[in-house]
Amino acid sequence: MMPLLDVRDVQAGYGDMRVLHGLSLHIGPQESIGLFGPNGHGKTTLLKTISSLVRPTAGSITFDGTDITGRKPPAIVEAGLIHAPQGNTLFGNMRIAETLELAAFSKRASTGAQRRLDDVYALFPRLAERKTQLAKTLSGGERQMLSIGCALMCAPRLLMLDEPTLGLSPRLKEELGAAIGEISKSGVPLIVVEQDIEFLLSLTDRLYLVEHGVVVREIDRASAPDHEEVMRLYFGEGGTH
Amino acid sequence: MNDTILEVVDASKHFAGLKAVNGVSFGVTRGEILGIAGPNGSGKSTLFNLITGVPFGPTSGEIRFQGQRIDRWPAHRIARAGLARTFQKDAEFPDLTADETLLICGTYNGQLGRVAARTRSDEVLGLVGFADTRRGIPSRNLSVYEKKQLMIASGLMSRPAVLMLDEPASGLTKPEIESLDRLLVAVNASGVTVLLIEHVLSLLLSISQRLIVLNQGSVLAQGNPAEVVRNEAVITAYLGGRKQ
Amino acid sequence: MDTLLATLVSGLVLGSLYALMASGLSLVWTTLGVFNFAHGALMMVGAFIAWTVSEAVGAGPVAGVVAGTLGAGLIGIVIERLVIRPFYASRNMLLVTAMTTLAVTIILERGAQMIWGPRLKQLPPLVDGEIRLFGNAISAHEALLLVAAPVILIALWRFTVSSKIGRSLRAVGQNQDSAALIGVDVPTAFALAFAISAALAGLTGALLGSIRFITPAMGSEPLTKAMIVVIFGGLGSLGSTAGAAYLIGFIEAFLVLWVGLYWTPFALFLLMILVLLLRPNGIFGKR
Amino acid sequence: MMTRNNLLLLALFVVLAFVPQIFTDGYVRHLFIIAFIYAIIASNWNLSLGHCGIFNFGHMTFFGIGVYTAAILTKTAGVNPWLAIPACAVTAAISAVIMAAPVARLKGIYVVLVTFAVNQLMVQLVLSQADLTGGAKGLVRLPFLTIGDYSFIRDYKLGYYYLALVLLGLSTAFLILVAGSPFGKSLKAVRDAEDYATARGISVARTRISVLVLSAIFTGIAGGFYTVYLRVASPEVFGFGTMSLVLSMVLIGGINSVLGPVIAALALTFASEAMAGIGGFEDARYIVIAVAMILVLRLAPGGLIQILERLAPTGQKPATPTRSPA
Amino acid sequence: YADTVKLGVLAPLTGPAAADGQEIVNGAKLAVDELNAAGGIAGHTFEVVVADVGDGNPDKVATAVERLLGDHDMGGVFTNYASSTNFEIEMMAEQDMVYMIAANSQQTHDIIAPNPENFSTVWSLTPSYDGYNTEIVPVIKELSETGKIKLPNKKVAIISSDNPYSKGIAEGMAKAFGADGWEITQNDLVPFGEVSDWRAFLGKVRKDPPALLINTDYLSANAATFMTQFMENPTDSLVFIQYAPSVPEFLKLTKEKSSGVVYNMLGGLLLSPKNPRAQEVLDKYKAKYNIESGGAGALTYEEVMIYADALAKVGDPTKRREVGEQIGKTDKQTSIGRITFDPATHLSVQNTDGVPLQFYQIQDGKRVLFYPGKYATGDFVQPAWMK
Ligand SMILES: Nc1ncnc2c1ncn2[C@@H]1O[C@H](COP(=O)(O)OP(=O)(O)OP(=O)(O)O)[C@@H](O)[C@H]1O
Ligand SMILES: Nc1ncnc2c1ncn2[C@@H]1O[C@H](COP(=O)(O)OP(=O)(O)OP(=O)(O)O)[C@@H](O)[C@H]1O
Ligand SMILES: [Mg+2]
Ligand SMILES: [Mg+2]
Repeated sequence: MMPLLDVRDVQAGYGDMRVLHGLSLHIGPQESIGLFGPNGHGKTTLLKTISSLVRPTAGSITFDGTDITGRKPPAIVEAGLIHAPQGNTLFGNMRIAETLELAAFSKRASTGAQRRLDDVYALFPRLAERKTQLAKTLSGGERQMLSIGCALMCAPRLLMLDEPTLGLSPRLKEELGAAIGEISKSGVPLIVVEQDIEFLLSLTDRLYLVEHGVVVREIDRASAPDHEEVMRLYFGEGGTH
Repeated sequence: MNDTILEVVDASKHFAGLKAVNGVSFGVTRGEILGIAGPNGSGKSTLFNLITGVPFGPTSGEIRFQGQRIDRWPAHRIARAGLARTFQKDAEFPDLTADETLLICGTYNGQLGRVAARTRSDEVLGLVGFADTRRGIPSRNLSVYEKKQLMIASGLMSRPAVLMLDEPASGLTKPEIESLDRLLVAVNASGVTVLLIEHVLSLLLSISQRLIVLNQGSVLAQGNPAEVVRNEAVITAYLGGRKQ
Repeated sequence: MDTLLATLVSGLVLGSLYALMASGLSLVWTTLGVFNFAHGALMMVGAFIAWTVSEAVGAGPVAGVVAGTLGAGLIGIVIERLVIRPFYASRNMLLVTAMTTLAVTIILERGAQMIWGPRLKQLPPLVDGEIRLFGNAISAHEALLLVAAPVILIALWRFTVSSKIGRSLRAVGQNQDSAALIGVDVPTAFALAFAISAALAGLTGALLGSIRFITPAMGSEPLTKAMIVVIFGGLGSLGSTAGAAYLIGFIEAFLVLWVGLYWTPFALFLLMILVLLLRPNGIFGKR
Repeated sequence: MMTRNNLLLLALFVVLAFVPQIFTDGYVRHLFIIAFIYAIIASNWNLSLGHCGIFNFGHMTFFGIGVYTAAILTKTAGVNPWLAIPACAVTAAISAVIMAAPVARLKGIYVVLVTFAVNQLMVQLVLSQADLTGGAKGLVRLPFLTIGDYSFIRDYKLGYYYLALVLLGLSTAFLILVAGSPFGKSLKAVRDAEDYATARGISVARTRISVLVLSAIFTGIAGGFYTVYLRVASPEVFGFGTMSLVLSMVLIGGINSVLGPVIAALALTFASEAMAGIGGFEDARYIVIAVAMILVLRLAPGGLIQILERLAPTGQKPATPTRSPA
Repeated sequence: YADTVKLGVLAPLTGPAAADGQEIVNGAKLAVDELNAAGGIAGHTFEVVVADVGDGNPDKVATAVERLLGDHDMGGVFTNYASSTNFEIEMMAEQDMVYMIAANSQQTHDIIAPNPENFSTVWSLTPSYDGYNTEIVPVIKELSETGKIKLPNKKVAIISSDNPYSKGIAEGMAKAFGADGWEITQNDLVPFGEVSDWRAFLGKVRKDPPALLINTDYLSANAATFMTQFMENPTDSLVFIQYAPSVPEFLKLTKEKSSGVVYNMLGGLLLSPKNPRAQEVLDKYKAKYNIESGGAGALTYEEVMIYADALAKVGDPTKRREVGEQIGKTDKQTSIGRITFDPATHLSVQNTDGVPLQFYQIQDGKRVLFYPGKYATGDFVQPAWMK
């Protein structure tokens, strides 16, 4: 069966510094995966490489059978490969509603935008209450909501979430987990980066442990690690702090 | 009264109609670790802002620190008086190394000379477990955890009375959270009162001696952490259906 | 009463001019966060191109204005490509692009001097004759500006606030990565914003070319005025730029009346400093 | 603390000390003197612009204040020029305090507007107070320097050369000291993370005021020396042309270093003068310099100093973001 | 023996005054080519070395001067003006460099007059500006008395630009008119530089129309704007504009609107059948460069020619002091009149027989010299806009 996304031997980095050293992974159709691993080992860089914010220096990325390596970001978005970035990366001087409306920018996202907007507001009522607030004045968690909301507005065929629960309250984290689960069930495969392995396991089918810019281990739901094991995963296999 | 080191009296912060913090009052006992929780946007970071004056003070209300009213002081003076805070969004001085960062924090906040600052740097870096080999690297090249360590260390340079941490565990891996846990306990044991905003419950509940939950800018509940998390209102507003 | 009306008319004319001068600068500043110090030089180039086409080639002032607008727009694209794009991700983008556009100013001004020589030139007005406004004579050409300036500003404002493309320009200015991640083509957006802005500069220059004299340095005074208008108005939006343009036009007209031509610039600068002291983000800027 | 850059600097000064032995005519020495003056202005400007990130376009105001202080003191008040030069530090510093009042509260591009406006106000003041400043006619026939019987004119500028070199040396030492001090480090802290800096007890406003004042001191002195050397004060010194020239020295040199602008000032002065002799190239030479600036910014964002460091990769490597994970 | 003497030319080749700069250089080259074609002077041929002074910033000027001074073959330096202060005169004098200058004679006067003996090599073609201040009063009086103009009142409105030239003249005129019993209804000042709107001032003028309206802003662009805006609603006033109408652009820009304007010139080209040399030089200039000279070029041409005469007497270009002294003894009919120098100020001498103050009126796009009568090429006529 042909994978939906196939990342093969990808190398990438910033300037002279290489971060990904030949990383490979794949997602089957209707499958979701999770990524975890120590900080600074290249998870975000991988997602950026897939969405073409970072150009790979070697390797290939295939999405739905087409080679998308080195395509421009708009083309990737148009293909439905959507990346909700990590952290507070928003348009500071835009209002919430403006931001969400704009997020349905690509051609494929412009159909059904209104419906998705309603969905986003239903998922995050907070955003609906604050439609005219400037993004830069939002609280940490509110920003996170807006960021995910934007990704949803893009009509993803494959959704990449980079630490989506960062700074969310336990309740919201749970709700978001449920919502992401719904999205995934509705047929949108996910790539989720998270440090909370339990959370990842509840959402995805397989996990990859990323260290030093390569995949060092693959874990499936059946072999879910316990606490001890998790600690070993971080410390044991070469990851030192 | 004597052991209340910081007191917030009826403090409010309004943004064009939005009451981000609305009539909050509480006291902090010298030497405790006080946890602060609450839904997103409930005003936790704003509360820190108005206490420390960075970047703004309260719209109304009083802040007392060690018996003095500080709510009209310029922010840098509040910092020098012994209130050290960290930021939710990672902050660093990207061009400065850890040593340089600590040097200026020691100079301006702690009125330390170069030698004294160096000695104190060694102490605080040891305390937060910052690797010696990383001391000469510009901060922008540090890892997330190292930046957090440095931000805490820089706050400790001046031997502050109170350390205020805004979601220090966010974005950290499990092992890192566990070291953070140990680190904060050690800092507290060295005599520093700690205020901790955190959504990572494992950390929050493991070290807080008291917990305040904010909701929509007001105090929803406060008291013993174990009791507070059983409070119905707190569960609905903040914890959700998760079993404790 | 007469003086008051005359002053109001004078303020209106000045305000329209300033609005025109500032519109393009404001576009790249409020959307991309780039301060284009070459904006004045682009006006100058637009005027020279218009003069060449209209007078040297003999195609007439309308063709000249069109050519000046398009020519400056093209140069704007080149400027973006060569001295803005390479610095998108730079940490000191504001400072570095300020410097590179200053360098472009030097290149354009000196280049114009080499191509067109130092002698003064002027374009015939687009429309001849005079028009009476509240009993004050203004040239028909200036009347044209009175109409053109608000139309252009309102169009630009609608464009950036309501249109999808316009919003995407603002998005790019605030966060390039996030903009790319929703499918905006960042380089194209930058180029587009610059092209529009430069074309507006060219248009302004070509229109100015029949009110003032076309010289290599003709852009520096409009640049100063545009800078005052844009910064004074605040980062907010084109709306505040328009407001600031007319406000400054009227203030200037009244200052001329009260303190005389000589002390007007002085009073204007002093006033500006005072206002910025009270409102550090401009008159219409948000705190 | 002898870093490689400081050694380089020392070497540079030793070489410069021998220049008058090689070039005995007034012309080349004059070029060096002008380059030294610009080096002082540029490197001091860099303190507020580069190190502290204050988008200050009013630095030439401090220079102009120096120019007019020296001119008025020597011409009108009859003060000995030796005393007038240091006095310029005082007046420039005072003007910096005044300018800092609005600047301390403003951010980014707003600072440009205010500093630019202050500059314009100064020009207009100078022009309008013609009784004191000579207005647009300027002040001429100012007294020249003497030591005992030794007069600084008709010595093919030997005396002025060494005086300028000494001033540049003092200014550079001063800047190295400032940049290396905790205050110097705090400039970068304020520049990059204002809130964090405030939360660590640094007063942003006070830092900005101080840095403007510190950067004005030697700039004022340079202005005073300029006047005493050329024996003229005229309002062109506030002009936009000089400003953009000096600004390009700062950027070509490298906005984070002390040495960079000094080297750029020397390089640009001589490069531009070399081209000045070419007939019909008068405008083109400005274009060449502008293009050079764009190229330097593109190829070496850290400026000439970065190129020099790359060429001579001895000693410790400059901190580049190379880091292996973990 | 034959060698090449270098002649330096200081000129603003870049910046706002570049048009003047070009003329200055052209004028010098015109003279040098002519001299060389005639076989040089005393066995010496000449070569022009140009130094740009840009915007007149002192260090740029000083650097340009040093560059010229540093060249040991430099015989003399020529300019119209190089800085606003003329401070470079001292640098030249210290090196005994022959320096011939034209404009800004007030500054030249102030530098040289206290110790003329120290400046034996520095000479100014332009006479003292005093004539500008005072002579307009008797000229207007004469026009009025001879019935050539009907003045509705004895009021004058003056506006000036804040530069020493314009301001000095405006102040001098105000004084002279006041002394003659005129009422000064306006005495305004605009900042130096581009002025795009004179309407505020003109508005005040229109409220109380004076018989005479004077603008001493010499920038031709400003003056043209002034004239255009005045003509939007002219008053019954004679318009006098300092210097600017002599610049070719002024006519080109104002076209028929400037017909009737009066201006005067000190040390400008004296274009009159009585002084054929001016036309001669202009024709040569036009023949060589295919463009009209506004006067600056001719001045530099004359400077070089005066130098050449002096060199012919001394023979040795390295004896610059002697050359300078010979220049001081010049008595020559040039395109600006007969030049002799005042040893007390080193300025040329102004009077009807020397360098005259010429009054012109623009009539149908032509310049008519109507005063002094000795050189007149036509008569003053009352401007059409006056009743
Ligand atoms: N824009 C950038 N320029 C230079 N280096 C960068 C940049 N972004 C990230 N890096 C570096 O690349 C390495 C990998 O970073 P990346 O963000 O991919 O890690 P991560 O696994 O996502 O970590 P985290 O869990 O902290 O998000 C780190 O060393 C980081 O410092
Ligand atoms: N400058 C501001 N202007 C307007 N509203 C603001 C501003 N700063 C904060 N707010 C609003 O005030 C509320 C409280 O924000 P605050 O950052 O204190 O929340 P928080 O409790 O820290 O949330 P989180 O857990 O998500 O970080 C939020 O709704 C936020 O949008
Ligand atoms: Mg990451
Ligand atoms: Mg918060």
